[in-house]
Amino acid sequence: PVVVKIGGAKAVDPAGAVGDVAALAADGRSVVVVHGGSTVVDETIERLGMEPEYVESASGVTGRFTDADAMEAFTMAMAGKLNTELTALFREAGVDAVGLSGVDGGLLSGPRKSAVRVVEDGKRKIRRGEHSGKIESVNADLLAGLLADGYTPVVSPPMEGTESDGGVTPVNADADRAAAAVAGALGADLVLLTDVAGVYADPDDPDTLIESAATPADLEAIEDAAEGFMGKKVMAATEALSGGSGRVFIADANATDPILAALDGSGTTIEQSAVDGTDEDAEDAEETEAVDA
Amino acid sequence: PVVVKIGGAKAVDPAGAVGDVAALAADGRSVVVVHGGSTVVDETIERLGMEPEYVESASGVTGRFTDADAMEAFTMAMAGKLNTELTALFREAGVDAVGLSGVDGGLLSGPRKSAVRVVEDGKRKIRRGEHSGKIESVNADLLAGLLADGYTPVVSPPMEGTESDGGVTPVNADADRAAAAVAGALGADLVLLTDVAGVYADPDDPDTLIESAATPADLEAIEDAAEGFMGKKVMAATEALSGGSGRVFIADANATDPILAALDGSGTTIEQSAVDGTDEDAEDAEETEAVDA
Amino acid sequence: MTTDTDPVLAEDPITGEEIELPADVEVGEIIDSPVTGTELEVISLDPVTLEEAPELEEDWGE
Amino acid sequence: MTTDTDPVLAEDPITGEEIELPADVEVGEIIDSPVTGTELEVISLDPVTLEEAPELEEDWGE
Repeated sequence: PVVVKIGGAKAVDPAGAVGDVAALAADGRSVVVVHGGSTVVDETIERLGMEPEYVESASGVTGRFTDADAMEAFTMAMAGKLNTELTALFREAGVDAVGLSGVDGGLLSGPRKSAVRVVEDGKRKIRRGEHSGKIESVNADLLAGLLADGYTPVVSPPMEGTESDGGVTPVNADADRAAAAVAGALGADLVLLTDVAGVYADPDDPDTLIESAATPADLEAIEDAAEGFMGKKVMAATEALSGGSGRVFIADANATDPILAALDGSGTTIEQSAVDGTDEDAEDAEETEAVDA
Repeated sequence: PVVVKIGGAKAVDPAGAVGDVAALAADGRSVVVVHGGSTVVDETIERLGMEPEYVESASGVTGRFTDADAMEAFTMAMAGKLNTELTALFREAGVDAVGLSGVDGGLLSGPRKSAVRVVEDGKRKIRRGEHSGKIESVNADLLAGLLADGYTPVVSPPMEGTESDGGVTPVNADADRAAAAVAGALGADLVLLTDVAGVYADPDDPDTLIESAATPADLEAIEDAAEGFMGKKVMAATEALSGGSGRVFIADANATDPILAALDGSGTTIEQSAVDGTDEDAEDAEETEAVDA
Repeated sequence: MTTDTDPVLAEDPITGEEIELPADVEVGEIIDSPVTGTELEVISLDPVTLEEAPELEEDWGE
Repeated sequence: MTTDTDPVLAEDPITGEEIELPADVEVGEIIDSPVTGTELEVISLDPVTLEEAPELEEDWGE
């Protein structure tokens, strides 16, 4: 199977992606779609009369602070609006899509993190009441069963957050890392569609597109080149490969036939060998992930 | 399997139902849960700064007019908030729940109705831009596959609305009738939990609870006795039985162990024989359904 | 110059005859054709257009 | 009568010694224990309570 991560940006217009998934499915290639949608979450929070809250983490990354109200809005926007509308869009294109959030069947599960370290006005703080989590398990059997029956799962956060007291509650999770976890668990190739053609050695120079990475050294070059948003994509790629994915494609969501083009190597392709043979396991790989502010 | 319809009223507090489903699942009895949630839909519409719109139909029934904005809010509240939170609640109780809306895998599908006949200030009118539909097909295989793998599907509207031009869009559908369609398709017993103990010959006299109906004549008595809200339940029961369900229980959601009690006959039980042998097919049965204003 | 009280005239889409609509007619209103008795839907008022009203089953949702 | 500028005193949960907190200390703030250097979290200011700050990996969502 192949896992395809599409954006969830303003008015998800994945027309290109929908057509490609329909083509792949028609070719008998099983596909799992994973989508995000942070802009639609922000809009929903605002439409509900609240303010989206972003905080800066100790390492300089800006992330959403998801309190209980934001989490409710998140679930409405992501699992409700976006997942359902996208599933209908795929079905309209003849793809037998089944929408699932990470809560369904414990598809994406892990411990809830109810506290985060932030920096506010120069002060280091711990903010409590956070609703996010770390994906530690994927229900690959649920996906395999649906794929075997000819369905195309359309997956999105929230994930299933487990509390220390045995509680279960929907929590926020990054869609790129969710796609990586799914690709790893299925041993599937991963296509990460984004709004640029791939990873550039020098983001300001279009001629420096890095076409592929096959060795740990190549990967490191990519990690150094990837800034901010792209850094998150590269981190997800590394997690997918370390988790068992064979190959990760980072490519342009706005190209014609974006998924087919990506699979043809139009963007940046990172091979399993880029993480193989490294003695660092996935965790270390993550720590070396210096994400530049 | 057994299909259980629980309410979706204010802060769905189906504690009793969750425990019962866990007990049934532990006993190896496969269960499909169907839920509604019109009050939460109204709240969501209001929180989004809009007004829920209800209109009166030609036959005097009051129903929601679901325009595009209301449909978006409906999907957020039902498929997003309620379905996800309820699935998490079941999972917390040890039930391997998988949340699905009727769009997923075309679970509940049928033609969209984009116009409705209403009466406004005494004038008969046609209101266009409606998003509701009539469930004409149930993907029983999807449910059977999940049940066979030990999952408990938690199903809710919206349904998959098909447009004349081949379009597919999520549309509103009544949760009682959705549960009836699922029970019919699976040939399963149906438990309709509601806020009274069952159908009363005289709703004002608690001693007139109708315990069971086994003949068309019994059913007719029930149909005559059922007013307004209960009329809708009885209509759903008839549809379930005509669709292939063996038995329908209408019982009190607030009893202790409401589902187990219902299966034990605590409320009103309607047997398959109440619709068997009648020469009217399902449609006629619907027309004789005079729902009193 | 048409005043408010002037009757609204429309063409019966089935018989082609001219029908007088109530002055307070609204878009979406159902009018019974005086000639054939068929239910007609006021599709628009500018220009005034009538069409046969569709049969519609009641399928209320949540 | 404590004035705004009075130092806020708290007990180091690990060593039990008294620590002076900055006047503008806030709930949730992380304070480095002057004695052990351990990171301490200001759990509350009324009464003033400190606890060892938890290790927290960064797992941002959408």
